[in-house]
Amino acid sequence: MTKIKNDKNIAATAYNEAAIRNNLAVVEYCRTSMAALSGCTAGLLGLTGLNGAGFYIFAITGLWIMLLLKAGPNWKKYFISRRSLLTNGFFGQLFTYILCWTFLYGMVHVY
Amino acid sequence: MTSDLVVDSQIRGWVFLPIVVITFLVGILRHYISILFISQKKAEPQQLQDSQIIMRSRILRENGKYIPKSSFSSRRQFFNVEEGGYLTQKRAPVNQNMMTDPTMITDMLKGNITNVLPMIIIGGWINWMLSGFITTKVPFPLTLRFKPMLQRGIEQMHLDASWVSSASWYFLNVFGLRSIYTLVLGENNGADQSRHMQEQMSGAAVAMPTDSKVAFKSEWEALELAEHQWALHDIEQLVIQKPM
Amino acid sequence: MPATTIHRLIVTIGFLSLFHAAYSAAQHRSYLRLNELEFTHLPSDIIAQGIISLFVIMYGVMYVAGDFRDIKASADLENKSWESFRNVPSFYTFNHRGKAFSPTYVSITKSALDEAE
Amino acid sequence: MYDINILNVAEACELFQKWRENNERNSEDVIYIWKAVLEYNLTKLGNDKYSILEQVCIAALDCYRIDVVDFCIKQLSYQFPNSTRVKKLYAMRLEAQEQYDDALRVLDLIIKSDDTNSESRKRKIAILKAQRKNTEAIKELTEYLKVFMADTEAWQELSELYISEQDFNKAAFCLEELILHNPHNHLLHQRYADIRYTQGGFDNLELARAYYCQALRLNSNNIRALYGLFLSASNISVSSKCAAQKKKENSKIAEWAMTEINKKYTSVKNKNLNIEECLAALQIS
Repeated sequence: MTKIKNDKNIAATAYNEAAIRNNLAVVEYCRTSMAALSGCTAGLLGLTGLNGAGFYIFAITGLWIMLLLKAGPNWKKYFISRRSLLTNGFFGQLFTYILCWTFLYGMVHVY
Repeated sequence: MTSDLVVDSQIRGWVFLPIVVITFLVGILRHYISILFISQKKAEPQQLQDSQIIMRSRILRENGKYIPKSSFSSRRQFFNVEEGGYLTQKRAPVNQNMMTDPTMITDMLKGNITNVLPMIIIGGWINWMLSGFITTKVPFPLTLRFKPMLQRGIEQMHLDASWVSSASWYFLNVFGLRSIYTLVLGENNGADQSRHMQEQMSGAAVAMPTDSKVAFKSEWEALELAEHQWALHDIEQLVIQKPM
Repeated sequence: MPATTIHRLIVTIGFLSLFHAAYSAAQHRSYLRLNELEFTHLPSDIIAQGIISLFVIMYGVMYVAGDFRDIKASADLENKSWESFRNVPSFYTFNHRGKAFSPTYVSITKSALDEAE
Repeated sequence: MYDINILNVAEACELFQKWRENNERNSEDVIYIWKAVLEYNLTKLGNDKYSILEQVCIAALDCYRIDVVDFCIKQLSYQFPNSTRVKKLYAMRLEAQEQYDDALRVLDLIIKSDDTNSESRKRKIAILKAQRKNTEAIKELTEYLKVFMADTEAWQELSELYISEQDFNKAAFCLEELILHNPHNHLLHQRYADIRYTQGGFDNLELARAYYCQALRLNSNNIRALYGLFLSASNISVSSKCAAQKKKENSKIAEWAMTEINKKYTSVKNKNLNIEECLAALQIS
C-alpha cells in the first residue's frame, strides 16, 4: 500500500521544467516591473517612511491578485503554490523599489 | 521635511537626472559591446565528454527508477567497473593553469574591458564633473551610520543622514539599475556583470571548470550508493483502478 | 491570450498618464513653494491618477510579459504523435522518392533516356 | 489551426515557429507558405528572419527545390559569412544533389576547424544513412555517442537504425537511455514497450505490459498503448509459463483494455467497427 502511495507522489510531482521556468520568468518580469512602477508611483505621491513600505506591500499584493486573476480559477495548472507566488522575491525587488521611489521623490518633491 | 533645506532646481536638470540617464545608457552600451566582444568558447572534446558523462550518470541516478532493474545495473556497471569504466578511468592530470593558457588571458582582458573599464572611466568622470552636489533625499529616515555611504563627497557634520550626494547617487544607480536592465534587455544580458560571471560558471555543454577527477570521484560514490527501486512495480493495478 | 498591440497601447497610455501625474505633482509643489504654503498632501485627483495609471500599466505589462505555460509534464506531449516526435532534423536524409515531384528535379535516368532517343 | 491558404506574415511566422519547436517536418507546407506569403516580405520578419530562412532552406532541400535553397543560403551567407551553420547548409545542398564526396569534404573542413561541432558530425552520419550504409552509420553513431552522451536526438536515431537492422535488444537500450533523459514522455514508454513486445518471450511481454501501462498513465489517450496493453496482457494470460493466479489478473487487464478501447471508439461514433474482429486480426500466433 505504501508503494502505491509513493507512486502517486511521483506522479504528482511530474512537472515540466521548461514550463516552470517560463512561468517563473513571466512572474519575475511582472514583479520587477511592478517594483519599478510602484516605486515611481510612491515617489510621485510623496510617500515617506512607513507609508512607502506599506505602499510596497500593497503593490505586491495587488500584483499577486492580478496574477491570480490572469491565471484564472485553475491556477494549479500554472503554479505549484499560490503562496510562494506572493512571498518569493519579496525582498529581491525591494532595492529596485527604493531606487525608483527615491528617484521620483527627488524629481517631484525635493526640488 | 524638506523645508529645512531648499535645493536649487538647476541641480535636478544638470546633475540628478544626467547621472541616472548616463548610468542607464552606459549599461545599455555595455550590453551591446559585450555582444560584439563575445567569443565562442571552444571546449576541448575531452572536457565535453567529461561533462556529458557526469550529466548522464546523474540522470541515471535520478531517473533510474523508470527503467528495469537489469538495465539499471548494467549501466551502473558500465560507469563504475574497476577496469575501464567511464567514471574510474585513469586520466592524465589536467594542468589547466590560468596563466599558461593564452585564451584565458584574452578572455579575462575582454571581460575587464567591458566591465571594469567603463566603471572606472564613467565613475571617475562623474566624480570629477558632478561631485559635491546634494542631489536628493531618500524618503525615509536613516541613522547616522549611513552617512558615509550616502554622502560621499560632502563632509557636513550637521546634515541629516537622508540626504544623498551626487557620487553616492551614482553608485546607487549602478547597483540598482540591474533589474531594470533585465526588464529592458531580457535575461542574461551583458550589462549586468554579476550575472555575466554566473553564466560562465554554469551552462550545460560548457566545459567544466574544475578538475574532472574530483567530480568523477564523487559521482562514482553517489552512483555506487544509488538504489534501484522500479517505479513501475504495481503500475497495472494503478492504471486499472484509476477511472479514466 | 497573446500580447497584442492593444496591450502595448495600454502600457503606453498608462505611462503617459503616470508621467502627467508626476508633472502635475511637481507643478503643485512649485506652486506651494512660490506661495509659501506648507505641503500637507497632494490633491486627491493626482493621487487617484497616479494609482490608477499604475494599475493600468501593470495590466498591460502582465500581458506583454507573456503567457503562462502548463506545468504538468504531460501537457504539451499529450497531443504529440510519435511521428513528429521521432522526426529528428539533424538526421534528415534527402534522397527519398519525394524529390521526384519537384519541378526542378531532373532524374538522371530520364535525361539519359532523352539523350538516347 | 490556421488555414494555410490565408495567412498573413505574423501568423505564418508563428506557425513556422511552432513547427520549428515541435520538429515537425511539413516540408511541402513550409515551401508553400514561403512562396505564398513570406518570400516577398523578408524585411518584415524581424528577428526571426534567419531562423526562418534556415527552416525554409532545409524544407526546400527536402522537396528538392534547389532554387529556393540557393536563395536562402545566399541570404544567410551574406549575413553570416563565416558561420559553420551556413557551411553545413551548403554541405546539405551537396548531399541533396547526391554529391556525397563533396559534402563530406565540406563537413570535414568544418570539423577540422571546430572539434566539437556536433551538428556536422551528425550530418556525416546522415550521409551514411542516405547511402544506405546502415551498419557503418551505426558504427559512426556509437563513436559519436561515446563523446556526446547526452545527445537525445542521436540516441533516438540510433534506436531507429537498430530497429531497421532488427537488433531489438540494442534498440531497447537506446530507448532506455531516452527514457532516462525524458521520463515523462508517454511516447517513449510506449515505444519501449513496442520493442519489448516485438522481441517476444514471457519476460519481455511482462515488461511491455508494464510500460504500456506507464504510457497510459502519462497520457490516457494513447490508443496505441491501449492496444498494446491488450495484446501483451492477453498473450501473457495464454502463456504456458504463467501461473493460474497471474492468468486471471492478466485476462482482467486485457478485458479492461478492451472495454477502454471500445469506449474510445464509441465516443468517436464509428458504429460499424467490430473491435473484437480488429483485435483478432492484430493477434500474433
